[in-house]
Amino acid sequence: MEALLVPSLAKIDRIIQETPDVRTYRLKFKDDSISEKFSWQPGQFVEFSLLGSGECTFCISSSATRKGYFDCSIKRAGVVTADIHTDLEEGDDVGIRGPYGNWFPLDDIKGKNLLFVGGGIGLAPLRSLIQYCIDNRGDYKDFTILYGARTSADLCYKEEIEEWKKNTSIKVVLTIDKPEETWKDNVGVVPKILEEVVKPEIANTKVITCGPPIMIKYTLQSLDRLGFAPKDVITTLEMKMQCGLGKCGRCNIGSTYICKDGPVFTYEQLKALPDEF
Amino acid sequence: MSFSTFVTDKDGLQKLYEAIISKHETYAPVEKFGKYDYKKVSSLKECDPDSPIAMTMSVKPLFFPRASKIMKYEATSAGTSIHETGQDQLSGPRVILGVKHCDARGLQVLEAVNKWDYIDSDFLNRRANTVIFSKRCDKADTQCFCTSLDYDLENLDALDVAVVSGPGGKVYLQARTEKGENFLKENLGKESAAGSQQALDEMKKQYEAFAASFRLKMDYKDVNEKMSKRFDSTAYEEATRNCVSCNTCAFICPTCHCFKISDEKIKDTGVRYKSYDSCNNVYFTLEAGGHNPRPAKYRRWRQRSMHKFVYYKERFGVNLCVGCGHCAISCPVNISIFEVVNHVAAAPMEV
Amino acid sequence: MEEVKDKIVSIEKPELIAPPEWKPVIVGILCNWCSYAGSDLTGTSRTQYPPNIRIIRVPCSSRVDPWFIIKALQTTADGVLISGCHPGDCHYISGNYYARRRFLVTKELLKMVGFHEHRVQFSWVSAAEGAKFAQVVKKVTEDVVKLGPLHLYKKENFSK
Amino acid sequence: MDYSKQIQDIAAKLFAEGKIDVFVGYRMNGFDDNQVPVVINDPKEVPALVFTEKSVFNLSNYLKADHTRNKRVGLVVKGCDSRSLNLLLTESQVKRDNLYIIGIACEGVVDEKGQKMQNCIECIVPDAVVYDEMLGSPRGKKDYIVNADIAGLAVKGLVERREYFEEIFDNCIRCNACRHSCPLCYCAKCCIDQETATIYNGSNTASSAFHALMTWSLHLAGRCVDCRNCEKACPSHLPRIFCINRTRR
Repeated sequence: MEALLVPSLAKIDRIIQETPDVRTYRLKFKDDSISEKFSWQPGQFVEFSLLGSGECTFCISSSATRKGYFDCSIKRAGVVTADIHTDLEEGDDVGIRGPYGNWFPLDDIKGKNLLFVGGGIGLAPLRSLIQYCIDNRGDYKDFTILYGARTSADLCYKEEIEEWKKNTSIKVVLTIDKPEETWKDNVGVVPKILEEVVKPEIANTKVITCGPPIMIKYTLQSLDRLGFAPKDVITTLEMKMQCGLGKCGRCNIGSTYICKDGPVFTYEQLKALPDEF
Repeated sequence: MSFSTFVTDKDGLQKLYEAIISKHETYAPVEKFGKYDYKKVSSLKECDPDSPIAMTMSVKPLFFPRASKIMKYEATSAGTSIHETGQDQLSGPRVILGVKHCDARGLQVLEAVNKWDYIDSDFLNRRANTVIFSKRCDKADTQCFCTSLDYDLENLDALDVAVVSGPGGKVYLQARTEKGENFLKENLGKESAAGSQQALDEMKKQYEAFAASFRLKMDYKDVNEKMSKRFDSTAYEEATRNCVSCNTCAFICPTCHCFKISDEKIKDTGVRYKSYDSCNNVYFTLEAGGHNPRPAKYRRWRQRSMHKFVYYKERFGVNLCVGCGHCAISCPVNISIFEVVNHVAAAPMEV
Repeated sequence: MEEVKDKIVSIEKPELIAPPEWKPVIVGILCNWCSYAGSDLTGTSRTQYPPNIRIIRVPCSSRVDPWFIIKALQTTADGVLISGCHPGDCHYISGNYYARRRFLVTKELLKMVGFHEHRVQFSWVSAAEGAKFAQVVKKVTEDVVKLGPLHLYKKENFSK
Repeated sequence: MDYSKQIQDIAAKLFAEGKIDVFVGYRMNGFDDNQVPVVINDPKEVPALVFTEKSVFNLSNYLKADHTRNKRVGLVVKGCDSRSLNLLLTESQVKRDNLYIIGIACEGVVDEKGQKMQNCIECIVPDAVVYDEMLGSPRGKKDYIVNADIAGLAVKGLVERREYFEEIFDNCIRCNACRHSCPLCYCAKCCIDQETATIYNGSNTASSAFHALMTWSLHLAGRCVDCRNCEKACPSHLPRIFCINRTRR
């Protein structure tokens, strides 16, 4: 068991400051043989350890279709993430275990319209899937990304969003909560924009959403109002996790282990779980 | 497959124990400050295999240590390196004497969670490499309720050799597994005789007397169903109002298996440990962002009792609670999971 | 018999014998205003004192949480020296009185659980007492050398 | 020493007059003659209240719990309990106006085996020091006696003491029950639970136990009221009072 909990070393290739409190760490394994074996699906997560400070769970925010590296976007929140932000520099070593968890139902969404609804750092797990889908663009129909943040400074992946905007086959809708002078896009919270601006097609559409709990709550309500079936709404959950192996019991909700049976759930599955998250 | 039963007397048992201790790595309950804990022993005098159940700690730490090292690391300017701590060095089978039946059952139950998906080979290896000598209780403690639960205590096969006291100072040694059978045959002296039908009858009688001595009896059959229906019941709050959230119950429970991972670092080197944690702890589910799914005491209690009686059964098909009553005995305010569960199961349904 | 005498033995754990090359590690936690300046003076006046001490500067001796002492003893230190301003001379008026009270309790407790009382020492050294500082360090080092290496309640696997 | 009737009457009266929301007392545990604390907010449960020499647990511990925070509370205190309550009052953890305190002129409580508790034999102030109503006849202050065990340990040699305490720290399972059942440990987040406490960090080793118990003892130095809630709560039955008592002055 202890052997399963030992991380492998990875090197920080690049650090990208996304917003004042979010940084993206581009990682490469030091050992090439691990690097070759390491493959993941969009939606899976890794245990990222800063040796000496502890372990944290982060989703992989890049797609396996872009080879040779993987990204973790980390928001400064607790003690370990604060240490990660202050201590780590490009070229430093960190420990990585994983990938763990399930992934977005890639087969189910094939041939469907896709609507991504993200808020704040919640775009990170979606980005993995977005990249995957862009790389396999032929498999999917309409492609809409709705992304909101508190202020324009809090929008992650700005460069990449610009690229997506240039891509004519993708519809990108950005929004921020409060008006700003230089801001030309939409203003308003995500659920409102979803109903008033995006006006998604209901039939043959899958919605993939992730964001802060309060956003998820209202987005799910407005998706309900728009008439989406709960099984067509996919989200990823966050719980405090430590082992990622289904042993430590921390992420238990009912008889479900979020780290093994999740973190990706459909709204239908979520409804069946006890109200404890 | 049936296994053999041997008859001996107290002296014979002592001799057997002594022989085992001299030959194998042996663990047995050792008294310290009035409490028995399983420790490595080098002579029979140090330990007491007949220790009272109420005063004996669980045998779990021998399989799932209170703190185990995951790895050591070094991070200097020259580079980072990680050293795995590796597997236990095993030299022949180890023997544990005087294990309580409920405790042994606890180990069997824990196998399920350690075997699914990622396999905890350390736990399973330790289990495979251990010969468990039990001691069947003659009388139930005030907080025990093991006979009420979903396992057959009388013919439990979680242990290798059951030691049962019979009338007139006789002692029965019954092998329950192949490992136990072989071990007994190797180590028993000549004076012990193979048991007859009479021995089995007397063991049964002893069990019946033991089963009759229980104060607590649970109507187990539909407890799971009742509890899952009463998820939102206020009964949890009522039954656990005087809990002081001290975590003792989880630390001494033979089946609690939640753990945490923590780093200890001094300058450039450090060790990562895996150690016990308790779901009754406020910080157990507290996330870095400040969100806590279970901030209130009764919600943590609900998680604990539901996990013991409902969730684990849903997932792995066995009841996690083994009814040893240790939590109630050690609890400073004597809250028994038995009472909580019964209180909830008997509560009126929420509309 | 001669051989036994030469061995470096820890006073708390006589069964453990240290290697002959053992050198004590002493953590000195000094107040910024008096003792640290005092140690500075020792240096500038070229007075020699044992090199076993590792100095940590704190704003005031009352900044010294008992945790610092416990942490030092649990990791690498064989002895701890805490030094502050003379009573009444505290830069923050009454800081060192708090420190004194806290320190008495800590020392009593450490003594109780089996540390030799010379493992942790307290002294008052003012900024002008460079010679005294050298003396104090010398005394502490000699004491700790007599006591031998510390093995009590150490964090595992941390070599010196 | 049986004040069950009086306490029931007072509690019923307080509930009837609307003076309290919660009452903290003792009830029988339902299977033998030992008692458990009970937190009641329904006057119907009042008849279950008891108080005898088996009422061991220090109820002022419950004043830090959610059930009683910012509520008007009635509670029963013995001599030692009232001392810890007094400390909570001086340290501004509870409001005196919110409390209705039934003080007991305590004659000493007994443990599970029926023997008088060691701390009751050595108790200096057995009467409640802070109360709204006093039950029993106060007997005044007694002379200070040093705990015999501690005095015995203090004269022992260094190595013996070390061996004794090493055993304690080895047997500690680090459940923190002592801390949680201590009425004076009211911090919202204990310093040893802080993630920034890198030296400690919660691993369950003996050296962590040493660290935790030391810190705990030091934080209680001069504050401990000798109620021995910690010893009652300890699942390993460790005599941890040694650590603290030594630091009392």
